[in-house]
Amino acid sequence: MDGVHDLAGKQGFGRVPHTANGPIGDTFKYDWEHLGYSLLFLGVTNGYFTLDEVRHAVERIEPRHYLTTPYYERYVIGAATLMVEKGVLTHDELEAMTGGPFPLALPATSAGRPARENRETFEVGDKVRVTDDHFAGHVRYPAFCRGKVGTVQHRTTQTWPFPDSAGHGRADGGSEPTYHVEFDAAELFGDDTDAGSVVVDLFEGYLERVA
Amino acid sequence: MDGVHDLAGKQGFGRVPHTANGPIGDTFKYDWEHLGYSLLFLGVTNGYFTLDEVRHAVERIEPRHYLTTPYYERYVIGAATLMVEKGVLTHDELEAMTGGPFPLALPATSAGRPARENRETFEVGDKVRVTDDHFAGHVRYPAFCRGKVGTVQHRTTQTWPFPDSAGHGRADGGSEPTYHVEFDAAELFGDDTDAGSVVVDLFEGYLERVA
Amino acid sequence: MTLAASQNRTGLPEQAPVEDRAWALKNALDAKGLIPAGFNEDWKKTFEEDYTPRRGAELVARAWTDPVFRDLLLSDGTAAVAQYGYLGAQGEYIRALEDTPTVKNVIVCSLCSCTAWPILGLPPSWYKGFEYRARVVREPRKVLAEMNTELPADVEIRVYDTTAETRYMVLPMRPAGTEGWTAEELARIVTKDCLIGVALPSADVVVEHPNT
Amino acid sequence: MTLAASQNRTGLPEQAPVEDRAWALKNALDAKGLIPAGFNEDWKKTFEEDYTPRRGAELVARAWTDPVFRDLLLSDGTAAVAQYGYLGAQGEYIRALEDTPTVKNVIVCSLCSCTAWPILGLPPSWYKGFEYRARVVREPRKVLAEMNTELPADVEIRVYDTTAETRYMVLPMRPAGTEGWTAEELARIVTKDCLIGVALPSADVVVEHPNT
Repeated sequence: MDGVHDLAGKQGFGRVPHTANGPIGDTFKYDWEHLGYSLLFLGVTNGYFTLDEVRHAVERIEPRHYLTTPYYERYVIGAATLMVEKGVLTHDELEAMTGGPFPLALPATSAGRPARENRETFEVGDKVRVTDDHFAGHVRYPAFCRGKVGTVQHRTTQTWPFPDSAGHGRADGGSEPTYHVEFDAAELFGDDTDAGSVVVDLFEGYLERVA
Repeated sequence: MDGVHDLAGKQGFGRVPHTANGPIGDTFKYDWEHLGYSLLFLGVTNGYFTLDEVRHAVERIEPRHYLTTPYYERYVIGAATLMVEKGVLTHDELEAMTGGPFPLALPATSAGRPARENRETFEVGDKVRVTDDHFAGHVRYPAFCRGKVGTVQHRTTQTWPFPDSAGHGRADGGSEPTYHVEFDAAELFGDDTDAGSVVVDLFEGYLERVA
Repeated sequence: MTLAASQNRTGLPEQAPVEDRAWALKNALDAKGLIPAGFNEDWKKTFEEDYTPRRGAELVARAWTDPVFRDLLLSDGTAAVAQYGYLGAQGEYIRALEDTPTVKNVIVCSLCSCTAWPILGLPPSWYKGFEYRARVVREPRKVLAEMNTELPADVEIRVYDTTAETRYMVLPMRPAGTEGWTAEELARIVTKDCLIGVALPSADVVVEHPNT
Repeated sequence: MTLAASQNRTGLPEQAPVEDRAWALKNALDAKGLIPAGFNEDWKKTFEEDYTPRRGAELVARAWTDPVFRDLLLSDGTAAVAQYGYLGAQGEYIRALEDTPTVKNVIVCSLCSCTAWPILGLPPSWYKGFEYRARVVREPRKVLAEMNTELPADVEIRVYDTTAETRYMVLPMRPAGTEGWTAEELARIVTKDCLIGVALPSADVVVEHPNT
């Protein structure tokens, strides 16, 4: 989905609030923060949902809600959304236990999709294009590389479930290697960039060969 | 600039809060709301800035601030930002008169640009491509049509200042007609759309001929 | 436990209430003698009283009943609107978009909120809202259906994104059941939403409020 | 006049305080007997105590002092990290990125916050922040300069966007002034920011806190 979470290349943000090697404090600032992670791992361990589904649930938080919600809180909302969607808890139970409103992410607007047919295997040095793909479900490529041409730098020796399927709890996505594809920054952002290149880690199903 | 204001095609938003022909109430809901418009016209009438600069100032409101600020308030912030940037008022004067903080839009990160050289004139029926353009300043095309091919439906009989110049208070932008360019929705969004076509009103400087 | 729509939010600046800020901006300019007498009040009156969709409705009704005017409205919207003296700020170059049995036109301004103010009135909140701006370009059929405007599958939707200085109005199809109506009667069923393109005129839907 | 970072905001839902919501989620699951004893506490301990950038620093120092290990780290990061037993959740497939006199590597996760947790520690707030995620892919030189890391103009910046399951670590260049140092001494100048790529190791900057 083309959601507001896909922030790369967006302009208008101010300075990064950090100085190199400046203090960052403890891992968790508040006592509840670890729950954002430990409860999503509970869901994965108990087999309620996949980590890809968690990513998708967080992306489905209403755009303004997403952008004004601190990081760990987004994962609490994502985990809660999936616990309710999977029937582990009801929203009423959750709000009763909270003693107040507990708004969840918005419902998915896509059922996901299976693995792409007719994928190709690429080698280091191959030129590849990211498919000119538009899909309302979960994907794991940033929009800035859609339709762009880059060069394969690395093919992983392991494979992982295809996110567009796994992110919707589907089992028909199979498993794919990913490719570290290097794009000239100019291919992505013309002359409005000071990067040399950007390397994106892309599932095989997102790529096609450039002759 | 690729700002969060460029919302078209973004997914994850909920229902439009309106039913066809449902009540919308009065033009202004609060007594101050007309100031969002009437004060920006004051700035234009008094020659402090152009309407394009107002648009750019509103786009420069920090992304989270922009997305959580009601409509007329964004124009109050935009007008105030320009009044300060142009030296009509100081930020201190404004906050003293307010009796509290009055955050403005973030500073521009671009000085704008002159009119594009080597523009062409197009006729109705011509195929045109929106330039694969990346620019940190004010532009007036939505990113969804960047690099896309469409057909000219209409060329305006009037011309207007080039926004990429006028939006930065520059006088070297000249004046151009605009073209109503029709894009097949599939050209823009693949099969993830239920539109037939989308027509965008594009300055000549954003277009190039497709052979 | 406190409850608020807005607590625990990050990235948002502290600011005084908007009414304090808005009036302070006006008063600071006033204190320097920069605002001509009545300037803001005149604009307010123009927005509230002059710029209304009743004007657009009048143009549509005329086009429905006068083929010569209809041709002019479609070929040179600006000239047609000028005949009525209805050109003005944010409505200086007009193009009317003709609905047909197979094409439905819908208007949006995805980048901000541009609208043909003088003939449609100022845009309503929902039109300026992020849901409409984000979604209608990509899934207009679904958006219109959610607003109770269901279009037949064989009607193609053409979305006009108002990204420059042209200002659009939709010329909808005259609905059944209005045979023999006068232009004045017809104008009463052309709503602001019909002029934007998200509603279809109906003999049964009559405008009650000047802003609709 | 009231002042708040958050007043007069639109589009945000009402919600109970986050600590109430977070604990309610845990307690509701607990009430159904769905949480094994110590499950959350064990993760918390892992995050706070086991996953630290001191591990990544140890790998870098070893690579600086052991050419064979360096080759392994660069050719098969996963195998190199496995030798230390440092693979783990969100760090199961590792690639080390070699800085050179003309290439500086920088890591980001623009879509969420993916990071090689077991060897870099959990990502800091700024890394997960929207400013970094939005900007570093497009203007890394400016972003690094704003963070006080100025790079020579002839050094090209290569940004790695962590969009799948590979987890990266930067192998920076060993700085001048560290000749003859032991691996233990070297590890003390490799900070979390060096491993992310936004800082350069320096003989003068020694780590004080286990999370940096």
